[in-house]
Amino acid sequence: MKRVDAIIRPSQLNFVREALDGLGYGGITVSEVKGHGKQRGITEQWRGREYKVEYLSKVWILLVVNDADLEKVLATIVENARTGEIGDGKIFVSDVQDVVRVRTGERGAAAV
Amino acid sequence: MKRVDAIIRPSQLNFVREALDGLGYGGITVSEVKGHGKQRGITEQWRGREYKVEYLSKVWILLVVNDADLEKVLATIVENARTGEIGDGKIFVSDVQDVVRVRTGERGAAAV
Amino acid sequence: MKRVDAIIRPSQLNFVREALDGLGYGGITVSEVKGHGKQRGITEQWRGREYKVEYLSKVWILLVVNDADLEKVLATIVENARTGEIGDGKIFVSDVQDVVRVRTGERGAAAV
Amino acid sequence: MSQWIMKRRLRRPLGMLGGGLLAMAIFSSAAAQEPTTEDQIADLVSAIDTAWLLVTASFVFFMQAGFAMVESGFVRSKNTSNILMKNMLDACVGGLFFWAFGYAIAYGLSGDSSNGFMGNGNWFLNDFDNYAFWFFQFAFAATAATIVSGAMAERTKFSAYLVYTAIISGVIYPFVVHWAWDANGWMSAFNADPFMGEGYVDFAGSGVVHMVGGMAAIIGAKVVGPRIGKFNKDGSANAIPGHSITSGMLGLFILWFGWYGFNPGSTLVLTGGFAALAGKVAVTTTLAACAAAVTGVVVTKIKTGRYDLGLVVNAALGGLVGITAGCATVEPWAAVVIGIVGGIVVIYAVDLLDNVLKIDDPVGAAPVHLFSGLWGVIAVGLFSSESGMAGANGGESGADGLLVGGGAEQLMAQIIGAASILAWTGVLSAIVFVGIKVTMGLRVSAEEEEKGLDLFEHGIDAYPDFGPSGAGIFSTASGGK
Amino acid sequence: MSQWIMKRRLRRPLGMLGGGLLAMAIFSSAAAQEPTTEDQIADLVSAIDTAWLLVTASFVFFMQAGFAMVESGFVRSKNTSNILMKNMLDACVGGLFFWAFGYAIAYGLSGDSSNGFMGNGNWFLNDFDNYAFWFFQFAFAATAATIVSGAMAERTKFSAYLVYTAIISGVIYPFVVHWAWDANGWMSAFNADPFMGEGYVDFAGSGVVHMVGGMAAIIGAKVVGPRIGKFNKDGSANAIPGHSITSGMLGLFILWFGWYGFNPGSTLVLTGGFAALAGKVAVTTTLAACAAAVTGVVVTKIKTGRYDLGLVVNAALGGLVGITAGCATVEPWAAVVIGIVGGIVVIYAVDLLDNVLKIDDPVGAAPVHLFSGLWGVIAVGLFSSESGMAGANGGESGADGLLVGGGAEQLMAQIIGAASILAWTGVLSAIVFVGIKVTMGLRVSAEEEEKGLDLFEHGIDAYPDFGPSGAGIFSTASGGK
Amino acid sequence: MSQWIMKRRLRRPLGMLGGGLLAMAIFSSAAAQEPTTEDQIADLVSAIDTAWLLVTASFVFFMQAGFAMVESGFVRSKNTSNILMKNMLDACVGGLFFWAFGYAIAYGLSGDSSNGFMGNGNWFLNDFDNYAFWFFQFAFAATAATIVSGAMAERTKFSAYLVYTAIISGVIYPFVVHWAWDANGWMSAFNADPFMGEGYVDFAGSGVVHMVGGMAAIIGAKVVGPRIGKFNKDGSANAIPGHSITSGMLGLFILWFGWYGFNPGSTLVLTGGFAALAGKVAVTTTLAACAAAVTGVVVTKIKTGRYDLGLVVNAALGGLVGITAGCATVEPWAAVVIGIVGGIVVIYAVDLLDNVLKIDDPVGAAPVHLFSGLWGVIAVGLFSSESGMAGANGGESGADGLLVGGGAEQLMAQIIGAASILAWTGVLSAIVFVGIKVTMGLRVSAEEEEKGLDLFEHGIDAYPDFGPSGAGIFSTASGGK
Ligand SMILES: Nc1ncnc2c1ncn2[C@@H]1O[C@H](COP(=O)(O)OP(=O)(O)O)[C@@H](O)[C@H]1O
Ligand SMILES: Nc1ncnc2c1ncn2[C@@H]1O[C@H](COP(=O)(O)OP(=O)(O)O)[C@@H](O)[C@H]1O
Ligand SMILES: Nc1ncnc2c1ncn2[C@@H]1O[C@H](COP(=O)(O)OP(=O)(O)O)[C@@H](O)[C@H]1O
Repeated sequence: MKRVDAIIRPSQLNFVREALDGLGYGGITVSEVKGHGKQRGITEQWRGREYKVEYLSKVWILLVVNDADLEKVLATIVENARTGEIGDGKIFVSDVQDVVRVRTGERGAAAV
Repeated sequence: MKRVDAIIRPSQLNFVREALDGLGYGGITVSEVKGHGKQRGITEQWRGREYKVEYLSKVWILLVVNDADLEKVLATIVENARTGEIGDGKIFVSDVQDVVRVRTGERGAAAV
Repeated sequence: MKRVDAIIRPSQLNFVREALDGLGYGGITVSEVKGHGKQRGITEQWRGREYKVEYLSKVWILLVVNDADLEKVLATIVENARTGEIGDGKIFVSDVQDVVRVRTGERGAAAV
Repeated sequence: MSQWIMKRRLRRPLGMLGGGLLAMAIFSSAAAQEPTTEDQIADLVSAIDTAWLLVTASFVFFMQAGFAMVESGFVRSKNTSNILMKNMLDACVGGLFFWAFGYAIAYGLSGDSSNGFMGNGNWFLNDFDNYAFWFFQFAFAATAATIVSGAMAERTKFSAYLVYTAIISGVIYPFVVHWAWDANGWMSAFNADPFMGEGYVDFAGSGVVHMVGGMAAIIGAKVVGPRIGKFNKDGSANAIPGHSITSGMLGLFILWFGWYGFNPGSTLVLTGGFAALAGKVAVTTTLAACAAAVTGVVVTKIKTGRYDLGLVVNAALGGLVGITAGCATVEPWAAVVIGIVGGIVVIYAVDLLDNVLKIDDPVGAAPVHLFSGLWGVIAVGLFSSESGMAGANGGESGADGLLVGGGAEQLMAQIIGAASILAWTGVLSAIVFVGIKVTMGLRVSAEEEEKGLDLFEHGIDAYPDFGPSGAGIFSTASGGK
Repeated sequence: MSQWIMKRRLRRPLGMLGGGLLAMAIFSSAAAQEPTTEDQIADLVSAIDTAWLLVTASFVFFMQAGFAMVESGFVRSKNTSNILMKNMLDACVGGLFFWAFGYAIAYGLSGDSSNGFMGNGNWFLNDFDNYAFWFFQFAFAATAATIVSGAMAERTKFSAYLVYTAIISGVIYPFVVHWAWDANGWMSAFNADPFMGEGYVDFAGSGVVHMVGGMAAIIGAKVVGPRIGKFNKDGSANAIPGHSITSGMLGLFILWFGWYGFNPGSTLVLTGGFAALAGKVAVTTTLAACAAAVTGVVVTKIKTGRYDLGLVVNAALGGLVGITAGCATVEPWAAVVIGIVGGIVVIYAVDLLDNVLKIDDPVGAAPVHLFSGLWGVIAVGLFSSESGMAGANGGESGADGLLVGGGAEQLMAQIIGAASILAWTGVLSAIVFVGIKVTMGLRVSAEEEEKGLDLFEHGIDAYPDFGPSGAGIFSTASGGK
Repeated sequence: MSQWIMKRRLRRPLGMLGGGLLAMAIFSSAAAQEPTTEDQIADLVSAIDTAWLLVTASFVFFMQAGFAMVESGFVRSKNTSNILMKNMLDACVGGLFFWAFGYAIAYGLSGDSSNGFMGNGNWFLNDFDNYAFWFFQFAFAATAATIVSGAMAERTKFSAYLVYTAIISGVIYPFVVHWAWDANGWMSAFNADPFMGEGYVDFAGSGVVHMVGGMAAIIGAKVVGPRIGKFNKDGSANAIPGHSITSGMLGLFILWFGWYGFNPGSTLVLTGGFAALAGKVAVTTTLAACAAAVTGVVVTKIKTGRYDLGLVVNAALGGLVGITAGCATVEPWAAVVIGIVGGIVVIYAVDLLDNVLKIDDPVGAAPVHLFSGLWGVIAVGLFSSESGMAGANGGESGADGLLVGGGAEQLMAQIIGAASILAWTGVLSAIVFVGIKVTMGLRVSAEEEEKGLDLFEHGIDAYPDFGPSGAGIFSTASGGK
């Protein structure tokens, strides 16, 4: 099983989620995070004085999938999260040893 | 060392944490996230018009444990996070190569 | 490629980020989380009655780096996140199988 | 007067030139029928007294915003929309019922049908033209009704709430008003032959308004039961923090501001020598509130080691409630004393509810309105000065309070009055709440309580898009392609 | 009077002793030149009428805060700073333009230059000393202007907004005021020879203020186009939830409070017998608002299965807007009816905009101010009682409304008046908005709209450091070593 | 008058029938002792003047809510509870000290003991019955005191704050009031023989109230030192964003509303011809605020490229503070000029503090109240018209301001007055703040400052349960099994 951590633009979340739904992958966990890569933060001002907000709002998607589905999922995310501008984000893939479904106690691939 | 990422119901967090405390595991990191698995979001309304909130509030627990303690920890989480209804959540287990305690610089199992 | 999950004090974030910037690592994702380790929460009060907030505010830093840079990064984080008091936090290191840059579709080390 | 009004058409904007000379122009131009000096003075009396009632009643109405802010700030954010809407509808449902029945019971007058127990007449404002007075009384009725929602917050069904709020403002409260404030009321100080010499003295309603609201609140909170998680199995109480100190403090400021309508406005008129009294009332109100808040700071610091904001808000309100009965009849120094005691009463009443009575009152409505209200009623019998009594409630000779050289008679009158109000309100509201409970149900389901009343009853979070990127990203049909 | 004023220097604090006896002291001490009873009464008339105008105008001004809270609560947090600032500048820009031109067009008078179409004179308040009246009119002008910002929220350029708000309060609105309220206005009920018998009757401005604001709002919203994501490709509408129900509800309370200045204050004077009228207006205003809010609760519950807060806020405002024209001329029972209908009108007008007209009005400005305003104007022709008409608008005999035994004449007058206002405002604001669109641009870029107007126009989040640890940790130069 | 009051018992509700005819009923029924027309007029004068004072004082009191909202919105959320509580206690502690000492020093009068330097008498309101006047003065004293808390926000010990706020409202401020506004004050325009012809003219207190507050604020901010992170090692200043623009803007609206009590209410009476003056004051106040806000928009747009909300809020307040001294004596066009300059003064004073003086004033209290207050005092000497001076401050002939054709004498009087106020306040508050610093300590620990004063002093977050699921899930004893 693979763990997919994708950091994407908030504005793309709905497209990504809908596309993943189309693949039949229901399980997803998301959270608002801040980040910067090549694209740096923005300058705001407070009572006339500027300051730098070093990060931009991003969405972190956590998705655990079976190995066979990995590439399809990656492609789907990339396709729907991409705008072509700097700041589109990154996807990190790592191994998962085990999965437990809390409700039933099922383990492994069946629990994904 | 193992990394345990558990996505559970907010209402169960206190029970899980207390039970883990009982095991003697102090270190825990939690965050509010949104998610959906089989259980889908809810319908809200704004000025008379409905809209779908696709996610439900969940809590993400990050817990790094020594290998020997893994099963005990998993069982404890499952037991205390379970309500038996759809939406109870999932636990993902993966390997951790190294741990560093920032205060002391200790590494490895000793730092967990 | 390695994944670095660091849980540190909010007050140290700026120092850590600036130091990492100095290393030339631009990509970083951060989020506010709650946690406790050896250092336990605090007692607040509401209309005269005390209650325990079990967690303290922490910042979670996610950083994916190439293997060669790992130790430098760890050292930088430890140095800048450390205050010497209980509650300084932990760093967890794990393997990453793959990285995808959403904008370009690049994979692997080149995408980090 | 119709000729004067007639002139308005021609003169509305013109007449304003010169700054308020309109009416003079009217007078002087109506040469054919020159108004007499008596007419002119009667017109001025009507103008100033009406202005006073309308402005102070508006202040009192604005207290609805204050209650809404305090109550919503003191509950969790998952129940915020619900309590806000309850606060708003208190006034609305209350207004309609007070129009239909409430006023008729309180002050209604048609022939000789009014008696010591209830008024009768002016139902639906029939045969009625004293509008400013109705407006003032409406604002008071809305206040009495709104107190209850806070004590029963976070678990009471919305439909049940609509029923009880109508009954309180339309029935329970108006009877008490009649007894205590109508010229025919059996315990009224305005009765031609007041009981126990001076009658039950409650200038602006520590008892009539606040105790009624507070008593219904405590009964309601008892009948509906505590929130899940409020009490542990061993009976000890937990803190359940609210969601916004900012809202709570803003609410206190608005309420305090509104109190300058509530208390001084209760002179009802300013002419006839009452202007000086209104001024005095503003001062006693101020001093009691200041003293109570400072007392709250000192007591919570000693008791908890910290300056507790929630309790200080409650304490300040306790000072305001406490002075409400006696604001016209006590001297400024006594207002300070009443405020100090009021603040202390509130803080220890909060403990009493949590630790002894085991009643869950999320916002402290009962400590503030019932306990400090009762203190205020009693304080009239302790601190009223002879001249204060004479000035405020008429009578060539008022009785001194017990602690300022007088006898216990006024104190007895206060106790009898308070007991009557508590018994009436307690019994009736128990009937209402239990009746609702066994018929339509008073409380939401445990699941709804856990997930929040906002979602179930209203389908909405109170802060649906809060935060820089907003929560909109988590929903669809609100930003799709 | 100069001798009286002269005395102030010597007596300011001294004279206050004894509670308001200053002026008496002045009178009695000015032995050399004893003021006559007539002088004294004229002085009192001026004092009470001015006090009434100043206090009620302040209430009306405070409605700016109410609009700001409702509008900001109903938009997403990324556009909150922007709408708050627009609300504030409505009053400021409007105030300056109303000073320069607006008042002159509405009520200006210099010799015979005023005609049925526009006033002329007192530009920049030249040759003018009726300050309290100006202040009251300014507060009304600011209200008309502020309505528009809500309907065009979340996508309108700040600079474009500055231009149109100046034109509305400085030009478009003042003409309507002149027509309807000035003694020379062609459709004014205050005209010496009113058209159609009694003229167009709009006591406090359902048409003059609210329809003007609402009409400009709907035109503006149409011209600027819907927010990204509001309508789907198939034309169906999406919900775009705002960020704070708390702000929205606080805004409603403030607006309602302010309405007690808006409507009762529109008597302009209290002397000359108008005090009773002001009292009645307070009551009809209250009952309409209560009825509309309760109607909103019932209708949304039936329609959506839930007690919808946003719509209930809109409905309550609809009741207030609806009663504004007829508050002085209808009886209390009719106020309840007007409120009920007003609430329903608003709720279905929201659907109309979303489903039929496809106009995106984030806060419901058009349903509330345009649709319910129109209802209010018409209701005058349906429900006004003969005595109400006589009392409020002068004339020995007023016409009854159609549904209370009168003929259709007043109704016709109302329809003609409303149509004139709508045509004037609609055409002019279309010219203004289209003009802005083709020249300086009316709308922000898609990127700015998506990221929020706060960031682009103002460089700030509305809640830059919200939360226990604050957002400060994510920025530099705000907590470095 | 006692017979009139006596009647109240019998008539309270009855007498109200017919709309304000109560007092007439009283008059006419008191046949045995028919009041004379003189008595009736005296009663009316007292009623209207008292009503004016009470209502405007309530508006001024409500400014406390405005200050609380602006200050809390402009600080970080970790210090929000703390600043809210300080704002509330300003009024409370201030009220008690003003009752005990403050009023006595300002206006106290017993025999001949009052002199040019201080009043003497009416300590603890002994031998006093001019309650409405005290209430008005209390509201002003609370304003002066509350200004300081903002400048010293986010780092000042709560106990230290309690001490200094008592001293400011109980001692420092009252002396200035005595000098400038009491009939015996050495620089008072109400002095029988005013210094420099007309005396120091400060109609509603740009100097007496705002400069005192602003001067104490800047001294306090200097003595307590900047917040951690405000200044870099190279001395450059950082931005430390506050937590809620919504609160800040709401606060501005409330303050502006309250100013309609502050300035027009400073006529103190409406009879004796002062009604027209009050109207004029409302207009000049409005125009100055409007002009200042628009100036703020223009200047910040030019200076920073964006429409800066925080500075515009400050600028608008600067306009209000600036017009406060001259609101009665300048013409409307001059009010616009004063507003424009006031807005500019504030914006550049913010830079001055940050870049030159290196004083950390989180909310801009000194720029608004000290700098624009000083501008307001001086503007009186520049723009006051002869008729304005005569009307507002008595005297058959007032002096023209320097820029409107007069000489420099009034300007000199203003400068001497301002210098005296600044010297007195500066020296005394330096002594107080340094005294506190070396004894009980003025500042919290660095750890407390970093983690927030809310947690340490009050044990609470300002938003303990904010968010849909609330923060309750992170705590125990608030929802256990
Ligand atoms: N090495 C990394 N480790 C952790 N997060 C990263 C890393 N690189 C990028 N990110 C995350 O991805 C987001 C987008 O990165 P960015 O470099 O701007 O994308 P792109 O390369 O497409 O322009 C960043 O805001 C950050 O949250
Ligand atoms: N494959 C997955 N990847 C990431 N998160 C998941 C996945 N499956 C479930 N989740 C998380 O777990 C939560 C509960 O999932 P759900 O399927 O409703 O639980 P259950 O299977 O017990 O009914 C979801 O809201 C989501 O946050
Ligand atoms: N085993 C663990 N798993 C997950 N998070 C942990 C673990 N141990 C510590 N943490 C996180 O690190 C933070 C600091 O831990 P703590 O033990 O107080 O640090 P220290 O050991 O330096 O005193 C905690 O608040 C928690 O968020």
